[in-house]
Amino acid sequence: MNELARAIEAALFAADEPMTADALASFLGDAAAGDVRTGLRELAEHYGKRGVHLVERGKRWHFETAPDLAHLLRREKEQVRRLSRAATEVLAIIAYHEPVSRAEVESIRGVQTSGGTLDVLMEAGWVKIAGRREVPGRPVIYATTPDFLDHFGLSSRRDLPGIAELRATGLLDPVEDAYESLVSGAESEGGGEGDQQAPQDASDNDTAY
Amino acid sequence: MNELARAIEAALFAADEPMTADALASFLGDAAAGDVRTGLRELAEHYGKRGVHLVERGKRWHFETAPDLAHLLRREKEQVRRLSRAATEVLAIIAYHEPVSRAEVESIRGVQTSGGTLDVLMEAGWVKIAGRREVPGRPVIYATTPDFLDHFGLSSRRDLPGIAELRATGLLDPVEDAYESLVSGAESEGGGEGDQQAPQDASDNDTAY
Amino acid sequence: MTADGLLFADQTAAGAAAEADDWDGIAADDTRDNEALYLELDGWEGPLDLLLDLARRQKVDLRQISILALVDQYLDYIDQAGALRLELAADYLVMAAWLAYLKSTMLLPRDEQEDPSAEELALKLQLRLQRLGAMREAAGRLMGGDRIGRDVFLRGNPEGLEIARKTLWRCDQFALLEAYGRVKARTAPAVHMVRERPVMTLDSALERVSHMLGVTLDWMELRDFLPPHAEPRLRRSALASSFVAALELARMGRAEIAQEDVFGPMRLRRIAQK
Repeated sequence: MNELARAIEAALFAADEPMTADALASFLGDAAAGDVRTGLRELAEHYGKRGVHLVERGKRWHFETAPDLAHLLRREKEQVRRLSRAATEVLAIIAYHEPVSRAEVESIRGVQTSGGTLDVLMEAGWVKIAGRREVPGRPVIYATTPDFLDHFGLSSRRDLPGIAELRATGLLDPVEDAYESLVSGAESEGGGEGDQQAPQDASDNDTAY
Repeated sequence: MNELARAIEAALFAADEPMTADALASFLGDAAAGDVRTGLRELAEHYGKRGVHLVERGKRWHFETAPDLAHLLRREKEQVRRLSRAATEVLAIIAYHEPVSRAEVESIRGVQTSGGTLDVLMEAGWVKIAGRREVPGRPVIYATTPDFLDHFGLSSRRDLPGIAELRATGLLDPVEDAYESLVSGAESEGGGEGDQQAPQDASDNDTAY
Repeated sequence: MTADGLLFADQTAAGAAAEADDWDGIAADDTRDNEALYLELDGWEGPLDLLLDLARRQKVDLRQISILALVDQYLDYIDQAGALRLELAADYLVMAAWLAYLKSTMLLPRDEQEDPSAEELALKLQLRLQRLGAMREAAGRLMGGDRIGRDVFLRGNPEGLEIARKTLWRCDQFALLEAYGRVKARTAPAVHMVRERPVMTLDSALERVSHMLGVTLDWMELRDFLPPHAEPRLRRSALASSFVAALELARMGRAEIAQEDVFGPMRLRRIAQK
């Protein structure tokens, strides 16, 4: 390997940006531009099959990693994670009530919502910021995205079952909490009747006195 | 050239910091660290006579331009931090004695070290706090970093210029230890004569003035 | 270390003496006048630094320097600075005093010396200078190495390696609906609504009871005053207000009340008006 080729190699390696053969020649002092061009071609050939290529782009030369290795250098490690319970709740509230501010989500959930939860939903691509509500403090409001509909197999938000339908499928039956199961015990006596029914039932019970 | 070598070459070319063989292996997915090490050695050999070298600095590998081409590249690229004399001395003392407390550095230099000197070295990333010495007062002790080896072109601390010789001649030992070994050395040379012998000679010579 | 290495070996002393003379001339050789000589004090970081420099000017191995010559040079130096009436840092003066003491004890006969001996002090000073000298030399070699950014250069514009850790979040429709149901059930408003109930007010009960009492003089059970086909809730209300109406009529002397047993049926009869 001749000295000029070594110098070209080092100069291009250390350069902040691609260089033309002329710029290289003048950078390397008294080198003839023709020799530099020859050197560049030899180097390009040497690197042709290596992990790094010497390439010419619009008369300017630079080193770059071999295109077929690009996947190695900018790899994405995907890991699948199940959405947390809290995040799922927040997502559901946004879907049912959108557009909705964080404070509104919290008041519906009855629990404080960490900012991280919304971040996760936005990272997942299911929730986006939909502007600000024109009230004092101008809170950010959130809405679901087309990706959300896609992922959950919905053609529109109107496909989301209503409260009555949720109740009919038993999805409003709280099961976790002992207290709640007591309440639901009373409710299920209503046997799938409407929203109004429950108080009626209660007064029926009254007649037993 | 095998695929692993190509991948190592490309990864180290693209990397913005030096990488250990282990880091490379894990970055390149399923590569065995041993294979990566073999690949690194082969690549280093391939680049040995080129304008760009593959070097190991404190177990981390990177590409850099060949030192003998410095004169060509230095002109525009010089970007080395200028160190004060005090800072270079402190750095050398830390590197050759590490881990070392500030008091120990000061006792070698015979002057107080201003906080700024250590700050500069830590800011440069060459010196770090390496814990505390378990003696009264628990002084903080300092040591050099991998970046230090990197910057000064050392493969390991064993590459510090002259360190083996300094160690062999006891010049890295504290004065008290050196004095003790000197006195006892003189003693044994004295062939069973008294403690006083060597100093006696010395004082005799003094009178020559 | 051999005897050669010790401070005051013969040839060392001779050499050092020569060097010391040499040094006297150095200031001139280096074309420094006294003032320039002094001004360099600023460049020395403390007395040890100055001593090391003076020792180096003896142009011998640091192991062979003459401490005695060194002391003289240092004291001369401080004298000169003093003559220029320049202020000296305290530690230079402390060192000067210490060196003057060291020199005086070195010149004393051995047996009059105290502990630690002058030789010990001198030797330790020499060892310190050696160590500082070694470190200074090492620093020079270190700085002279192939430094990144000065002698060797890294890739000018590395692309950088990137591992974009992307999380694919997973959730299904059922989980979504279940979550909403959970929220709704958990936070179903615990509102206590008072429904409008059919009631019979006290006024209407009073009117109704006194009207019905006016029809007959016989005892009637309170229950008979209630509207016969009313829904249960209205009956309960009517029962309560009719009872209060009965009490009110009795108070006004328009009716009398009788009850045979505790919790037995309550009966009511009109008192004929006189």
